[in-house]
Amino acid sequence: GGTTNDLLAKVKAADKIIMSTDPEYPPQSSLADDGSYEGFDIDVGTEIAKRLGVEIAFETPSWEAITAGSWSGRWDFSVGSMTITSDREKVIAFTNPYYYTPAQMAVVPDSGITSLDGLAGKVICVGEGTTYLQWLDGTLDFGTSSPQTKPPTGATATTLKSDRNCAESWQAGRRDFEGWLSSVTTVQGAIDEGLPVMKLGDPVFNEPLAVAFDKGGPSPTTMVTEVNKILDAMRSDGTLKSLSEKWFGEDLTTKVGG
Amino acid sequence: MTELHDAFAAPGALTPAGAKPIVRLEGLEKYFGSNHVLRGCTLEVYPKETICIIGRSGSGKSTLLRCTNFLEEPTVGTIEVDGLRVEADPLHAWDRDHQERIRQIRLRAQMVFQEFNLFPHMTVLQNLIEGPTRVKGVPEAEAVATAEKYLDKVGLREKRDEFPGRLSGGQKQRVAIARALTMEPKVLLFDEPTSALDPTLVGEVLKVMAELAHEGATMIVVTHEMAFAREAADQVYFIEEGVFVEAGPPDEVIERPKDPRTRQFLSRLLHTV
Amino acid sequence: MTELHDAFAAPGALTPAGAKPIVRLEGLEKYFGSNHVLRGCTLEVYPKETICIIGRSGSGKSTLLRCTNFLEEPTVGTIEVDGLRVEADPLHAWDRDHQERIRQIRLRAQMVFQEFNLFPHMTVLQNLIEGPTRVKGVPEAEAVATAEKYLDKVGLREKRDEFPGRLSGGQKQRVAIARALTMEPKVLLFDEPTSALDPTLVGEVLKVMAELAHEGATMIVVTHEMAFAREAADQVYFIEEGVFVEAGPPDEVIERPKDPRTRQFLSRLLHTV
Amino acid sequence: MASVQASAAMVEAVARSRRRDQLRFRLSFFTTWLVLVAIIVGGLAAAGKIDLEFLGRHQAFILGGIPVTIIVAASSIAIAVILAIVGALGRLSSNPVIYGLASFYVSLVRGTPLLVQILFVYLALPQIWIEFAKIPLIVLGIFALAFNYGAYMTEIFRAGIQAIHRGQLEAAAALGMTGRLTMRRIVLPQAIRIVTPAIGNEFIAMIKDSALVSIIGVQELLWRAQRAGTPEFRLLESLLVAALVYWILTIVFSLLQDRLEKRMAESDRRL
Amino acid sequence: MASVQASAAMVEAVARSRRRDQLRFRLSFFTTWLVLVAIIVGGLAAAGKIDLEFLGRHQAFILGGIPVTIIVAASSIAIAVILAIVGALGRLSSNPVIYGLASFYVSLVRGTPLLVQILFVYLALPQIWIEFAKIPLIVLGIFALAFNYGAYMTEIFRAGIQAIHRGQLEAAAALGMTGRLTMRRIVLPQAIRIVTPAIGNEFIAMIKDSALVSIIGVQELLWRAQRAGTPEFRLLESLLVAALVYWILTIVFSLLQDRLEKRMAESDRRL
Ligand SMILES: Nc1ncnc2c1ncn2[C@@H]1O[C@H](COP(=O)(O)OP(=O)(O)OP(=O)(O)O)[C@@H](O)[C@H]1O
Ligand SMILES: Nc1ncnc2c1ncn2[C@@H]1O[C@H](COP(=O)(O)OP(=O)(O)OP(=O)(O)O)[C@@H](O)[C@H]1O
Ligand SMILES: [Mg+2]
Ligand SMILES: [Mg+2]
Repeated sequence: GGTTNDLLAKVKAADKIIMSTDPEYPPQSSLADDGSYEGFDIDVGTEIAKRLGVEIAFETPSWEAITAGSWSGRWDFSVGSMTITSDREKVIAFTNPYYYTPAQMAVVPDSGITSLDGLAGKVICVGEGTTYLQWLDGTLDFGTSSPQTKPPTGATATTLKSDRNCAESWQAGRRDFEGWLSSVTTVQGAIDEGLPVMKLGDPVFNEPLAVAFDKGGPSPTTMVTEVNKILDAMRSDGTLKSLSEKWFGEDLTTKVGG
Repeated sequence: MTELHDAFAAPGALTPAGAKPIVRLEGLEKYFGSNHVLRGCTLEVYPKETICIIGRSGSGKSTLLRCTNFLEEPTVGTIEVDGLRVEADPLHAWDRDHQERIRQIRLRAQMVFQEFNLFPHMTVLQNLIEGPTRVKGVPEAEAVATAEKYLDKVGLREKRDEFPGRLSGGQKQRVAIARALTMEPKVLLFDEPTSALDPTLVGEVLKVMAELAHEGATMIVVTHEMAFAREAADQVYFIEEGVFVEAGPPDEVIERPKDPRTRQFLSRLLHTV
Repeated sequence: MTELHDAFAAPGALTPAGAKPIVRLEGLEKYFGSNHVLRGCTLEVYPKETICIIGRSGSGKSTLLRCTNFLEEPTVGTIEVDGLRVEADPLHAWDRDHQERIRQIRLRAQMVFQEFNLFPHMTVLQNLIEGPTRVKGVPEAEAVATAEKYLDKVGLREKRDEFPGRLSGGQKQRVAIARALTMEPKVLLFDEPTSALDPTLVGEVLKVMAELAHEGATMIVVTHEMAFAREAADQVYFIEEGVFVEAGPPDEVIERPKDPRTRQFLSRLLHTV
Repeated sequence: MASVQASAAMVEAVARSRRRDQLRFRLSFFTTWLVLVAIIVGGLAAAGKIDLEFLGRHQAFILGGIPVTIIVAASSIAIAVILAIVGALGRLSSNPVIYGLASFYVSLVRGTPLLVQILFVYLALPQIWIEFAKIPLIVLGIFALAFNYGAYMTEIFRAGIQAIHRGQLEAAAALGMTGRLTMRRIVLPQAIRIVTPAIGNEFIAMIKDSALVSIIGVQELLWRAQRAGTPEFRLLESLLVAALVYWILTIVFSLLQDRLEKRMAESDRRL
Repeated sequence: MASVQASAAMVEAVARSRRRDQLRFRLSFFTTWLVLVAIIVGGLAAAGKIDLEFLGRHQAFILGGIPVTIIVAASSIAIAVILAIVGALGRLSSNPVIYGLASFYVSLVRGTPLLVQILFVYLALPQIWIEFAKIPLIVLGIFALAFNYGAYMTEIFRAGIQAIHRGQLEAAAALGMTGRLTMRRIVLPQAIRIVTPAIGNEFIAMIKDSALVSIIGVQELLWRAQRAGTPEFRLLESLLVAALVYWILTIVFSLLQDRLEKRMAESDRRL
């Protein structure tokens, strides 16, 4: 058919929606042993496609490609645990949050650091292009609200390719940084794998994570409305909660704390 | 080149009185930048004549020969080969028309190089038919027949399907001569054809060249081989700093040079220690 | 090499009767793999003699010369230079002791190459003092004095601080001769020293070599220059397929060769067309 | 005669001694390699970096990237060769616009990181024409790599063409051949022969550089290794597996190339 | 005399015409480049990819990576040259163990992706000896790059040494020089001259490859571009800025290299 400038119409016409996912992040997205994708984000995306009445397909660009800006119609949406920020909202259209993850500060067990203030003036490692980096820079802004906690005074950030590389650096014996800030699920994963990682106090803030569409392509306005409806339905019929419990062992789909 | 099959004749003896020159270089001047290499060279070659050009290194011998078939564009002067007259035209050297006339001159005046310059990726036969078929549009069968005729002449029929890399230097140069002959030109240009050869292989090439001269080929030969010049040349030109200093039959120029510069050159060349 | 400064004397005339040879090659055999290149060559050179070795391409001339200073390890045979005797020992060619004896031979028998092989990154003077200072341990001042003496001899004193790239071929070869002389060897080996030269530059090199011969240097010269052999050699050896076929004074071997192979070679070389 | 016998015996002895030396050399050489490999493997094992269970689980998935890597590398090189020939002719053109285009291509591509070029092809091209977005990922990756290598190989081909002896051009001109005919019949056939070993080297380099298309999600070796390793915090381990595979691929293709070159050298001996 | 005057006039006319042709060529050439640059910039601007406000905010931070990039590239090349000389001597050694070590080094490094090597140096070395963990990041990055380039340059130096005319070795041997003395006085001085242009090329390549140490957090150009671009989903944009800087650096150093080579060629004319 002819060119349409509405994303929802386009997806319906193609009878297929393409979701970008980087299967490097269990339990949100990872590779099953048979090479298929599995995880919370995968299940949520699949459910959204089902309720839209279209097929789902996956594209697997790296985080770099996703953060590059315009997605050029290579994929239609991201169910990738993406945090809503006002910076991103300039180029990305977000739905309402579908779940919230706490951001957890971590240190090496034998570091002697016992509180967030202990990281004052120290170096903290975060993944490239994450909201954790913006929090440390003091520029994190969720649009509607900003996190209440403040980063340790004088702390500086260093970045590695992925959050996980920070823990691997500690595992290797390197101590280029004292702190590591990531999602609580990732930190817990590292602890479970036996890496030299220790949670430092309570989560520092809660991130609202949403489904994302490109503002640079066909207009996503009707699509956002439609998916918001679907998310609301999934929330009220308990689908979201059960998926969260399946993958995280707890319900992260409602906002807790600040 | 059908003249080749005329009866044997002494060089020069074939030039009838009052014949018209087949090659005529008039007032050739050549500058490389500001280096004045040829200073007004004039030369006439009659059909079936063999001309030898001698002179020291850097005197302009190669430049003169290369200007004759426009491998170098002369700065000033006229070149005429078999009635086709081309003016030096360095300002318009890249004009279509001028280029085409140059190509016609080259077909009439085939060159044999010091370094043979056979095409290494082609067999001997392919080397020989490349020009006739691709440039002159001769049908392949005919080109092969001509090529074989001239391979016979240089005594290398059996090397037909060999690659040049497998030939000795002397054989390579004989193939190069056959390649030039296969184009059936009006005049052959030789630029020190034996200088890159092992001394013991020089003879076989000179022998072929002498045969050609005797059979009536028109040839201009730049060489240091005085024995050949003595034996095969009708005229010997001695060039010094881009000027013909002395010219005449070999038994005059080589045996009894008049000009002191010719004398000095010859004594050095024959290095009578 | 102080003999160089003896009074002028005709070559050979300096060899006293009953003198002992200064170079002796005995039963030299050389295989390259299974290619039998030298087949029992024996040669004696007396002090102040000049020996010329002639033969066609591939006959083993260079190999013979290169075996003399062990640039090639001979397969079988003995080499003696100025009393130092070294057996061919290809099985232990890399033993320290053998290597050291070879070095000693090389100091006594200096080689001049066809391609000059000057060191391009050093000036003429540096080329000349490199060997004496670094190998023989001569103090630099002394080496410079010796170098200048021999530069004078080859007539290139003024090129002292030039780089080789700025010299003509003839000048390069004369510097190479001076470099060999500066090592003050017992015998000089020349491998076609004029073959890489422009014909007009051959004379200046042969002149230097002839002077050395006349002044009593001991020399073994591989060459195609019959005029030089005639003029300067005491003995001429004709080699064919690794065997000395004929030897004797030049006016016998060159002018009246006995062996048909020598005759054929000479007629080809002088290419009487 | 005695001497002939003696020397024949000596030739035999020399040949035998040379064979023995060669054998000893090869033995020592291989021993050295074995020891080095053992040190690396042993060192890693001792440091507890090699978890066989992890490797067993992911091995099939990671190794499944090998054909993808080879297909990507081979196709990119093939396209790059075509780009390079065109580029080289452009770089040798006397037409300033053609020369300018070719130089710009070479300068731009050689002046910027491959990573950026890949992202650019992936994300920026569709903004020029949306249909580009429909090109399959692997084709896009191949195109990006070919575009990059084409520029480097342009210079290889240019050098190859310029390495043709001037005498060849003069001989062709003297036969009356036009520039175009000379290029087609004399220069290019010889130039291609000259650059063939270089193309082999580029192919081997490409095998490793093809790892960069993992960024846009082409599921070749490195992409698979990363996806297998990162979730379990075993990136180093899976990277080592990938490195080992790359190394083996490189060695295998180098050996193939050596053999090809030897065969070519042999056929060149005819030339 | 008339002819001499005529020909002098012709020389003058030819020279004038050649100058005019050259000028016209250069003009067309530069115009071509200008048009191409305009197309790219215009295209990006039209596609809304260039946000001056964003660039203005981050420009100083990104450009601050230039000195880091240059320092990393220059130091790595300097160390790589030393590794390469040692490696080349090893590759030419007749001692099988030394030859084996050198070959292993070259094969291993050239057979695996640089990315993997950098991560290996970063993550694996401290497990061998914990003190390695104390090496500053930038030093580590330089070492990893030097280790990699050293292997490639080993082959360049080896080729350079082997390019020395055999006659030079024979002349040295004939003078009675030992192998070691020949290497030091005759071969290496000439080989270094031969490989100097290649070292220049490697330096220029290194400028771009040094981008890879961004992976371990060395704050050079690419790292800074990523750090500036990713939070706002403007990576492509900041990468284009980085690419432009890399391109300019490459062009500047290429020009420097050309000039150096010309100067060397001139001094070689003395040789
Ligand atoms: N392509 C060129 N560009 C500039 N100068 C040239 C060129 N070809 C020749 N020359 C110069 O022209 C002069 C004459 O050279 P030419 O090659 O004609 O001499 P020649 O007599 O053939 O010498 P030889 O015996 O060494 O071949 C020399 O000074 C040379 O440097
Ligand atoms: N290094 C080598 N390896 C193998 N074979 C060689 C080697 N050097 C020479 N030969 C062979 O030894 C034979 C004699 O060669 P040599 O160079 O001694 O001849 P020559 O008389 O000096 O010839 P020319 O006049 O061409 O210099 C030839 O068949 C040659 O192929
Ligand atoms: Mg010439
Ligand atoms: Mg020889």
